[in-house]
Amino acid sequence: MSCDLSVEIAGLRFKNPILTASGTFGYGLEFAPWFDLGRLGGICTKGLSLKPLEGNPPPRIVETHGGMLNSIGLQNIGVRAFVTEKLPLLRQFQTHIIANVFGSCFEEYLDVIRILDDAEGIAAYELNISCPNVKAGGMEFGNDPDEAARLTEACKRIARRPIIVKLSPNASDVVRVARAVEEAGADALSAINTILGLSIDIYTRRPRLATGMGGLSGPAIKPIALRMVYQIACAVRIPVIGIGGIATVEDALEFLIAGATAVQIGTANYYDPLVSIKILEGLQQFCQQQGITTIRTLIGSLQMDERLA
Amino acid sequence: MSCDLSVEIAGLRFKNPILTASGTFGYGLEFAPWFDLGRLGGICTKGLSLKPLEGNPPPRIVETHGGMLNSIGLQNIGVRAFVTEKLPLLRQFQTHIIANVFGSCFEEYLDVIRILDDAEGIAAYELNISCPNVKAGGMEFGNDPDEAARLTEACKRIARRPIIVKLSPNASDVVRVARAVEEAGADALSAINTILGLSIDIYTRRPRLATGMGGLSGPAIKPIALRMVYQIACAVRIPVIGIGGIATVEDALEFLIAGATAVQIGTANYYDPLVSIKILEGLQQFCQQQGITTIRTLIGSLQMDERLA
Amino acid sequence: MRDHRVRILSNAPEPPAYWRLRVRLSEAIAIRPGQFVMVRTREQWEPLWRRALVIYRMEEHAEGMDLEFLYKVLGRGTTLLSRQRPGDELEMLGPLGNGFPPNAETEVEAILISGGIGLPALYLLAEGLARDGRAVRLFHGEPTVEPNASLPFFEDFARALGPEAITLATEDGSRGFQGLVTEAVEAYLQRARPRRAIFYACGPTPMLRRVAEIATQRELPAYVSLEARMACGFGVCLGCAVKTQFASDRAPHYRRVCVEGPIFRAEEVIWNEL
Amino acid sequence: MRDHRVRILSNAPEPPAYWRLRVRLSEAIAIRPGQFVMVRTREQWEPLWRRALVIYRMEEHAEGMDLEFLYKVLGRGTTLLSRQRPGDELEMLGPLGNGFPPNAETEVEAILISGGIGLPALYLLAEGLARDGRAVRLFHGEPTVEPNASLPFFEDFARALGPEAITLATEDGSRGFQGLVTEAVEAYLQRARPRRAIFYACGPTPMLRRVAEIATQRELPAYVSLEARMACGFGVCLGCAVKTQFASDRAPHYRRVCVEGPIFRAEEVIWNEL
Ligand SMILES: Cc1cc2nc3c(=O)[nH]c(=O)nc-3n(C[C@H](O)[C@H](O)[C@H](O)COP(=O)(O)OP(=O)(O)OC[C@H]3O[C@@H](n4cnc5c(N)ncnc54)[C@H](O)[C@@H]3O)c2cc1C
Ligand SMILES: Cc1cc2nc3c(=O)[nH]c(=O)nc-3n(C[C@H](O)[C@H](O)[C@H](O)COP(=O)(O)OP(=O)(O)OC[C@H]3O[C@@H](n4cnc5c(N)ncnc54)[C@H](O)[C@@H]3O)c2cc1C
Ligand SMILES: Cc1cc2nc3c(=O)[nH]c(=O)nc-3n(C[C@H](O)[C@H](O)[C@H](O)COP(=O)(O)O)c2cc1C
Ligand SMILES: Cc1cc2nc3c(=O)[nH]c(=O)nc-3n(C[C@H](O)[C@H](O)[C@H](O)COP(=O)(O)O)c2cc1C
Ligand code: FES
Ligand code: FES
Repeated sequence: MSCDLSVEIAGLRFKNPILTASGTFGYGLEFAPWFDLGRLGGICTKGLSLKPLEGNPPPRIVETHGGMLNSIGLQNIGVRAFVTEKLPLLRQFQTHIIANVFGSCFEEYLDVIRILDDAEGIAAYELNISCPNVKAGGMEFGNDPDEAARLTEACKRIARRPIIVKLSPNASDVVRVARAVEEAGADALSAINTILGLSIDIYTRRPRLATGMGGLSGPAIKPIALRMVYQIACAVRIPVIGIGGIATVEDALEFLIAGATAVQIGTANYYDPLVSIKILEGLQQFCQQQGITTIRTLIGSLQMDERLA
Repeated sequence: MSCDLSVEIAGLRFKNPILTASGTFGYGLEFAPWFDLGRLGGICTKGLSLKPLEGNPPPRIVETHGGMLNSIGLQNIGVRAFVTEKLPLLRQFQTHIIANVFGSCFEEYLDVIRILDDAEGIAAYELNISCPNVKAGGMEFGNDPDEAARLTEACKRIARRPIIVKLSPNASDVVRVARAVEEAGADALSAINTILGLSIDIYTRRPRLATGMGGLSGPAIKPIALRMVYQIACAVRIPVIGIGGIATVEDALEFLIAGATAVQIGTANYYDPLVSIKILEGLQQFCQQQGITTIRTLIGSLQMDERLA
Repeated sequence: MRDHRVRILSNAPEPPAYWRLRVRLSEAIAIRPGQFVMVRTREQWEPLWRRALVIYRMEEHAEGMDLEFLYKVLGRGTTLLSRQRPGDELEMLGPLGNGFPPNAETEVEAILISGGIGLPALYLLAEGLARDGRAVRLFHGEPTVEPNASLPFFEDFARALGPEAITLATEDGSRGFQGLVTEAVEAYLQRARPRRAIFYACGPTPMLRRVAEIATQRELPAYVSLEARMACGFGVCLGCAVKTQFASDRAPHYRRVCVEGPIFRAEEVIWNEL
Repeated sequence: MRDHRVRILSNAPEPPAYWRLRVRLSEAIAIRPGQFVMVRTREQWEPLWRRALVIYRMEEHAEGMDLEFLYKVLGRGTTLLSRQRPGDELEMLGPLGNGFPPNAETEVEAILISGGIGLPALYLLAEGLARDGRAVRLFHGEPTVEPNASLPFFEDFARALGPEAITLATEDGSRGFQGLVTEAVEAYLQRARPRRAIFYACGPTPMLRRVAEIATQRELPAYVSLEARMACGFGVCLGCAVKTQFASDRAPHYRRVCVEGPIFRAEEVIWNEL
């Protein structure tokens, strides 16, 4: 008997909990030669800003043990080009398109959402709050619970689609931010974005990334991401989407058991473009083997000794 | 020409900047069959508490990609047994012995230091502030800048040897804690301790560690540790000892360039008991190749674009 | 204890479900039965930890010493090991652990009990006891064995003990005794009623626990070889702790499988905290 | 573009400082000169990223197609690759990248310039141009070459172009022209004064930059094959960006080496932002 993999997040039904993470899956279309995108639970687009962004000077990426640092600089074609050039092709696939949104100030987030609101074929917005807030002197929006909440509220007020807030692990206290944005009306959360890291070229004595520090992703961060997702899922009532170092079906299962309603696959897409489908098939297989008839019984099923949590 | 590797920390001269990290090098003596301990710059002992501690139930460790989680539970023979059984043997080696100290309340830290103060052959104390503070409801001392500062001050007041405060990466804002303990009189800092993480057995749906979460260490955390050490070194005037995922001489060099005056080798000792000596030899070789006559020119030599820092 | 750079002589699968690895050391070293090594391949970055393998057999010769291992491919470490070829080098830390105690008394029958990949821990012990002229029997359990498969490890033990001293138990009855290996042992004890006996066991925890129970019931001494996740293998990570109690008057406390073990007296192990 | 599971036929060191890898695909695929693959070994957990290798040579046959690569062992990825043996399998994503443009004009002499491990990018191009009856010369630079070493890659090119069309330059003068390969090219241009020529170059950035300068000075077209750190190789990570400018009236912007490259027109590359 096959397992019902569908889950509900923010009033949307996802056919399965396997999504792909923003910035690691292009605009989706790049993967169409590899497999039917309609098999995925959902696709998070590359982060979209009001104006096209050129991104940072190279080198932009560096490999680390079990992971990578990136400082792409949020390069993207801009929300308008996305709507006219990518979305018409993308929405033909039977999957949820989640538009990942960012700005350098409040108004920019709102402007991007307004433009997307007028377009067809988007299921929800994912707010990337790990972005330097120009008005607050370059501090990330995601660092401060109050500011994150204000941004969420402002977006909720105008958006005609659900808002997923993507949390930054670099926040002083990610659980407090989670609670604050939940209270501000977020429909769901996703966590985690990349963790701030550094790598140095010992010969030039300069950072290996042109811009200095960068965001760490990949299997290396999985135990940290899993811990945070567990802590967040315990602290809020809205659904949490787990992200961070997922490379195998076991990884995905750990996040679901820890309390994630769905997961996003990121860095692993780079070294294996078929990884999300392999994980999906592995999930189906695991449930069959274990006699699990609906994936929902798995979600949040972690038995954590109360004294230890 | 051979390079002068000596560095000064807290008024102590270390013959070289290669130290071994607390909890990963036993009481030091376990490594005496492997090499002359006198070659090391220093040795940080297993964490010492007032009473012997049995530690946590197994499983206590689990491997992750590029790292491991541990929840040993600070098992140790107690400070008195250390002084009578281990120290007399250990102090015969020509290296600095740094006693790693912890307690479950202020007084316990002080009691441990008092006992050590009466003993010969210890160079400095390293305060492990990543310990659950029983009086503050189990919160780590290291999470709160004020509490960390109060602890540091209290220890400084009584200790007749320098105090190194070992910072927790799980603090909301490690740089604030660093500044607070500097102000409170710390002679030096060491960073980082392990990062809180989680790993789940998908079959039993329980954490893979008996106690739930654990501390992540190993190469996986290096980019994060390096970033934190850089940020801390920029923010304080006292010396910083870099720790976190160091496994090769390149890793050690990155920390020195980022601003660490010395480094500690941790998890790598487990899978290669000779790693600290290999790193020491690699360091000597690198300096020779690069024509570096004193390691001190390397320390903090990172050229970070000011706009990016 | 050293970190030996060893060269692989052979590394190939062997029925029913193991791999046999043979390596050459450039010098002969002293090894006690039941001791192990921590091994990794060259340039191994992942997995991080070395893997524990008990020394199955050894042979000294003019050029040094050959060691043999029997292992099961389970996860990353053993998969990587299985892909190494003759000529490749391994890094091998050892010998480690306490090993089996020498058997002082002569009139005692040694009953060796293994389940699955517990088997290799017992060969050097069996060989040594047989060499000393002791009575030795081996009981080995497998889930299933191809009826016509040749079992090279069987021949190893048969050469050392004689084929009549060996009993194979399979859970599905595909070969030998049908049932658990501990049931085969009990059947033997019922039948043969050895006057004095001692157990040496290595295998999955439920098997060891059953061995401990039988030993208690019959008031026989028993040594068990335990497994634990190991980061170092030489006593410094404290990761491999098991709770033990040495004498009823001392409080139970943790001991390290890698240093104070892997061999423990069965009654010292606190089984419900494993 | 597919993720091909390929079998290694041979993998061995070759002078002066490379390894040659030959693999078999079970099907023939269309490949343009200068295209590359992203490769990893089986069960490779570390390093994470695949490594980029340009397709050096290819041969179609009844069972599919054999591909050859020439690589230099630098770090983790290439060390791991060099330890794979005939019979082992690799995972190979490709073909990737734009490849060299077909040369439309017939009267133009193709001048191929490579430094070190830039060489393999040029073989299929050389072979194709020679097959079409074009004039082709290869200039290849090495830091040093053993005076008596046989150079198999030399023979590959000699078979395709004739030995007289190839110039080897060594920095230490150990063999062939003494000096940088770009100096050898300039000497040739001085001497032979070809009426119309086009450059195709692959090698270290300083060499490519010099080729671009010579091309500008002499108003010759030049194509260069660039390198960049690549996480994916198929256009989605945006990690491999280089700054380019297409026509003087358009603003410079980043292009991906893995999709819009690795071959660029030299004048489109903004060299001081590499
Ligand atoms: C002292 C000692 C001696 C040993 N000697 C030998 C020996 O001679 N031969 C030998 O083959 N092994 C021996 N082992 C066990 C061996 O070390 C492990 O099998 C090995 O570490 C597994 O490594 P891996 O990387 O293949 O598996 P890992 O990737 O580390 O994990 C194994 C996988 O299998 C699962 N797994 C592990 N154990 C079990 C289990 N008992 N049941 C079900 N699933 C499990 C894990 O959850 C994981 O998914 C010994 C262990 C010790 C402590
Ligand atoms: C499109 C493309 C095609 C390629 N084709 C080939 C090919 O056919 N053959 C081939 O051998 N290589 C080729 N390369 C380069 C090859 O991909 C790299 O050499 C390889 O990724 C190195 O991987 P590694 O794991 O061995 O080294 P890594 O561990 O990733 O790093 C290499 C080590 O060497 C250092 N290093 C890297 N580059 C340099 C440099 N230029 N100078 C000095 N030190 C350096 C690094 O800092 C590091 O220490 C190609 C690259 C690209 C982008
Ligand atoms: C190169 C790169 C670019 C990314 N770009 C974005 C982005 O534009 N918006 C965003 O919210 N997250 C972005 N991320 C973060 C990922 O979506 C994901 O949260 C993170 O990489 C952790 O997951 P992983 O370990 O599976 O990669 C990016 C990550 C990488 C590696
Ligand atoms: C098993 C284990 C036990 C540890 N015990 C202690 C301890 O008692 N006191 C302490 O300050 N740090 C302890 N640490 C932390 C290390 O000293 C070090 O800060 C950390 O592991 C990061 O460095 P690494 O990645 O090189 O291991 C322990 C780490 C491990 C892995
Ligand atoms: S494995 Fe490290 S102490 Fe036993
Ligand atoms: S390598 Fe990923 S976009 Fe080019």
